[in-house]
Amino acid sequence: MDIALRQISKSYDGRPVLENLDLDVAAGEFHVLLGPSGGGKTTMVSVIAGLTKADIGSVLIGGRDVSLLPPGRRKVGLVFQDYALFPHLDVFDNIAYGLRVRKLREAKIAQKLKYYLEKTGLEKEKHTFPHQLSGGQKQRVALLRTLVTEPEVLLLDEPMSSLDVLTREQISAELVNIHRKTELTTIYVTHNQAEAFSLGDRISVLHNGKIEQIETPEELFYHPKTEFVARFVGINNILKAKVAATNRYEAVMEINNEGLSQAFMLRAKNYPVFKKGEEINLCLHPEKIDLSKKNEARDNGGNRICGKIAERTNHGNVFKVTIDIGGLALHAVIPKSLFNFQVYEDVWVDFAPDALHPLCGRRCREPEFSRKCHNISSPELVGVCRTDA
Amino acid sequence: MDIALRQISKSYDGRPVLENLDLDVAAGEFHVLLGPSGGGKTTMVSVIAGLTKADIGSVLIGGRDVSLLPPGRRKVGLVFQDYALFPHLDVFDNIAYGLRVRKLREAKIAQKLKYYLEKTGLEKEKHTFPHQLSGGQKQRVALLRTLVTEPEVLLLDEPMSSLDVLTREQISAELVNIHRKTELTTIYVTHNQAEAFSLGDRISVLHNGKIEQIETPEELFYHPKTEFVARFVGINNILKAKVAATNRYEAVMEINNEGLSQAFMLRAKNYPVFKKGEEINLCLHPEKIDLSKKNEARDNGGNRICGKIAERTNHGNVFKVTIDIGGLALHAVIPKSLFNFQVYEDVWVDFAPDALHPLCGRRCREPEFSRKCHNISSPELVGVCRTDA
Amino acid sequence: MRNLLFNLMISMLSGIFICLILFPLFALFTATSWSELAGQFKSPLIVSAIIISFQTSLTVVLAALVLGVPMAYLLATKKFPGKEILDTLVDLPICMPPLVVGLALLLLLGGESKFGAFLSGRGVDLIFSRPGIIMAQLFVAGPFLIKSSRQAFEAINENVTKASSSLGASEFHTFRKVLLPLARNGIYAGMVMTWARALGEFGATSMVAGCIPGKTETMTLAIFGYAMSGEMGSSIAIAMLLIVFSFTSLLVFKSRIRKQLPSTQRI
Amino acid sequence: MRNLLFNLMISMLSGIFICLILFPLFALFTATSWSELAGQFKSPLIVSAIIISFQTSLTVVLAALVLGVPMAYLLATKKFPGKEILDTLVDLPICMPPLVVGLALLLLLGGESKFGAFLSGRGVDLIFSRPGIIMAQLFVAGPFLIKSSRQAFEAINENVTKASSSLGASEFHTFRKVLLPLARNGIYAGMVMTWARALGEFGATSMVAGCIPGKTETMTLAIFGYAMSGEMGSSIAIAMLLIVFSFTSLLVFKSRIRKQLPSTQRI
Repeated sequence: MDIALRQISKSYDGRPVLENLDLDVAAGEFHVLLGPSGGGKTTMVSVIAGLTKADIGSVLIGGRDVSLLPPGRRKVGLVFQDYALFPHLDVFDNIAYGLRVRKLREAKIAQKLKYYLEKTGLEKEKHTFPHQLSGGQKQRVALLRTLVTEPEVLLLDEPMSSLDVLTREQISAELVNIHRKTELTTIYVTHNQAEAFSLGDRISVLHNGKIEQIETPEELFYHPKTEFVARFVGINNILKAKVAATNRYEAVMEINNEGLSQAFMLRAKNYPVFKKGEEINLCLHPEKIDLSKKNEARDNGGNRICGKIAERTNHGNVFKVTIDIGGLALHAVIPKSLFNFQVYEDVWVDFAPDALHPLCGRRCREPEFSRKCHNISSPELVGVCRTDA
Repeated sequence: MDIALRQISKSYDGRPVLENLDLDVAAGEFHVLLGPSGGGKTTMVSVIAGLTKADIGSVLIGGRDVSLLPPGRRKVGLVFQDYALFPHLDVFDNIAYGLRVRKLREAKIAQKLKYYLEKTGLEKEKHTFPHQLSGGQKQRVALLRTLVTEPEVLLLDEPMSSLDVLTREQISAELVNIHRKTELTTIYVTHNQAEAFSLGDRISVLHNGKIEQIETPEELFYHPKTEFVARFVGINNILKAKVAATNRYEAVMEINNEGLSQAFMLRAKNYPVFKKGEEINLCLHPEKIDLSKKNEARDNGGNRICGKIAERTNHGNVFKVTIDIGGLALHAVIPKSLFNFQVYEDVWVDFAPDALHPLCGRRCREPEFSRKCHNISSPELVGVCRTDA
Repeated sequence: MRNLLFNLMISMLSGIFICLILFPLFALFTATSWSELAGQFKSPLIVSAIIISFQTSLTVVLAALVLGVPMAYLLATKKFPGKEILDTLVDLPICMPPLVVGLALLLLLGGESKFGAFLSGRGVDLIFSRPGIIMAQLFVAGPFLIKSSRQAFEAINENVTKASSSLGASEFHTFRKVLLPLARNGIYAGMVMTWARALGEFGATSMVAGCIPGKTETMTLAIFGYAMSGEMGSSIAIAMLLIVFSFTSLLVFKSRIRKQLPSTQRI
Repeated sequence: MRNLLFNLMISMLSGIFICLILFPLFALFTATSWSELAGQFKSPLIVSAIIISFQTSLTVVLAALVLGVPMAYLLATKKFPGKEILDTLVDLPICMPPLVVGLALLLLLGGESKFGAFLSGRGVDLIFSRPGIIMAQLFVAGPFLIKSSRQAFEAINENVTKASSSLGASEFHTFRKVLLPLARNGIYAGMVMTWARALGEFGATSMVAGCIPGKTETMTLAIFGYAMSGEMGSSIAIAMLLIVFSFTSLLVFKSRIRKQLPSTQRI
């Protein structure tokens, strides 16, 4: 069943938590709602489940307006962040709860649960109580308790935030499996961008009660639309730029971040909407930066600026490197095998013009006709923007 | 000041939390204590700070046994996970607390705090109360409150666990800076391996009250000693092996994990301690695995086995791929640019013999003489272990 | 040294208070011999006082249960206009001197008031009768049950209630199958407190009961009566029985509270 | 439909209890006219009862503060053998019928006991005197202050205390600069409760006071005395004054409790 939110707003004590939210989740989609804590994610899920009434707006499930239905009649399954298992009931009774509410015969319930308990490996635990279970087991019981009632829509509110890394990977794989088999429309809430990228068919980024971007993980990662989204997915290089010149393929940008001792020029891909003199924010993926030794003459036809390595931290098989470009701190992620520099060494910083992504929403989408012309560097602009000072 | 723990044990209600702990932290070291929740990390820090009495064992700071000193006389600064700011005091009074206890004159305190507050950008907040501060600001106040008392040792108990990703990076950079300037011996507690790798000079892994490994981040990441450490740092390929044959450089291992339909052979680097018939666990870094199309004939002289891609999940610029090797799930991390396969496609799985790391502690350290002979594949063993079935 | 001094000071001051509690209890327990004590319980008047006390106090517990648990549920889970006022009203009896409660009931039900005259004209005499005692004790002791049950309801993780309703349960079903079982220990503790308070109630009861031996004289009234008329032996006997009850109920209450903690702190 | 029925049921049962509280109060407030009421407060005996009540109850609050806060600190922060017993002992007066407390004090301090005779031989008469009343009220009302202060101490984040000691503060310094300020609202609330309880105390006081008008007759004793002798006007006047006090203290208590919550939930 598809889910649609239309103009949902909700305030608590006059403080707006959700503002004019619109969202469409297709039937069978695994949709991730990503955002920092306190951004309104739980309220949004609660509104869909019917546990919180929106001030205005409506919720449609399968095209039917359910805004006025009580939670139990919306066919929405909800798994809570803290699992919310019934502490006085054992695993069997917890899972059977929703079926007993529906007045199923006990024989039918026993038969149904036997199948599910065996499949999830909870057979042995069926007479244990929630406080005796591990985090992963609680999670499984909470999920099963909802799934046996055969909801049409599944809402998962930060289901893995209190699990350790190892259990997290397991549960994550189980969720993917369940989704693949049942094809339940799922909304998964998280503040963890890694989870969002690995699970979501599409991701909505919720910030201060507003959805800043709805996109596939791929698009979100490489084409964030706002500064917040860029930073939240880990692109911490935000450049304040002004369009200095354009031609068909490229635009020359004057970079003028606060703290920069001297403005410098960079070449970026041109978009039809760029106007000369316009101010724009660019983001630069730390992975798209190459470093080379100052004494190596190399020209890849892209942007080349000089900087000094300010800091280097260890992250598994990569280094995160901070490079000082005349007062601007640029962050790069460099595989350990390619890093043969010293801290405080002067280096060349290289990146292609299309590594710079403008943060200006949908209007900066690459137009159809230019999709294939990456990495074409136009010689006519070269003189303008080299800053190999 | 260096810190030494000698044979520390501690139980709560008969349940051992720390067992026979020994730890040496050098003066000026940034030491990370890494482990899952409930592993005894907080208790260990508490014992060093003197807030918890160990059942047996002693704590030495700068060579002096402080086991019997009260917390205030150990010159240990402790930053709590929940910050533990004094809720009834404003920022200034919170930071001044330790100085007032030491009966410094108010004029001196004001002068000292002015310097610190300006440096940390908390000047504007000096008359606000803790509940009005953001998480990052609370963290800074808690840190400053401890630092102004000029401790000889700094203990940080999960200082960033309640901060969001963006603030975390900031605070992390500030911590590194502070440590660089003051050269304070620091013990940093965390359950987050990424933090541990980026911050630590050395890392201790604490599990069920015991230290499983103390090592530099580099060593810990590439040479875990136990299965727990391997899994905890993200190496989720653990192979149960039996030594089938050895020569000077290499050992042939028979892999026999549970669930495997048929045992198969792999070549690994030989260590002098390997005996034929010995059972051993091997771990295989997911990043050290290459995939290639089944129809491409390629031979890199290493291990090559065939498998089927079972699953692929999206993680920023890499895919995590699960490959089914006759019932054994092997995990690989493949850069997106190198991944041109379909799920359920048959592929070749390639990795070098020295990508397999034995989990048998210090005795499996590579001996001096063989340090330089990576990637040498001995032809005499080739016939034994190819399993290109 | 300073820590030692501080701890000594703290212990000393606490000790004085403990003495204040222990000395009178000691005096009470040594005032009479065990055999003399046993003999007292043969007096039919004393036995009837015990029976009346139990009848009234147990009825009070039952009434408090039926009327108080719904009130506790209302206060713990609902939002409605005037909730603040209702909340204060329910707490008022805990702060109000019981004697004043008794006086108010006397004025309401006595023959001189219109309501009292109306009732008495229809043959219903609430004053100087057991129903009057029950009303007085319910007024004074009922709020303890409400308070304890309410805290128990409030301690239940809100998401558990939400989970129940999102699984399709009606409000009544959730109340019966989730909230009542989880609040059980709190409700029991409240019942014990209410019972102990009703059993030991004196101020309100003394006003409306009229001390008719064998009819409305409860244990506390009997203690007062015997003490005032100098029959200390009887007075002490009943008092010691009351202490045994109140001490037992305190222990039950404490063990319930302790049992309750893990169950509410469980996920 | 079922939800509606359930809610109706709940509201109805709650309503009955509210009526039980409201009707007697209404009867009390309409029993006399305001002018008649004002006239009552000209009687010197009534004025003296008010003064005696205030003297004794305020002394009780002071004594409870000095003796109770250390006890609360002890119970909230320390572990020691026998803590369980101490804890039960402190709660006992809350469950014990006040009348029994009065009887016990009477037996301890009365002329017939050895301790009483010893004191009286030295010219110290605690029975039928204000010090006796104070002891009785302290016994009954003191535990409320201990309970409230203790909860306030326990609500303080343990790490805050640990932070203070790791910053070098002595236990006394931590108590004075961190624990007392943070528990302040809880201690105030306890003081108000203790005061209200002491002011309205009747059972214990009636045993040890001896009702000597102008010397030991407190407000509650006066209410009882006047009501028993049929002087309802005087009785009602004092009762209404008591209600005003207890209602005020309840409101103060509630607002303190509410204020306290954010301060302890702050990090």
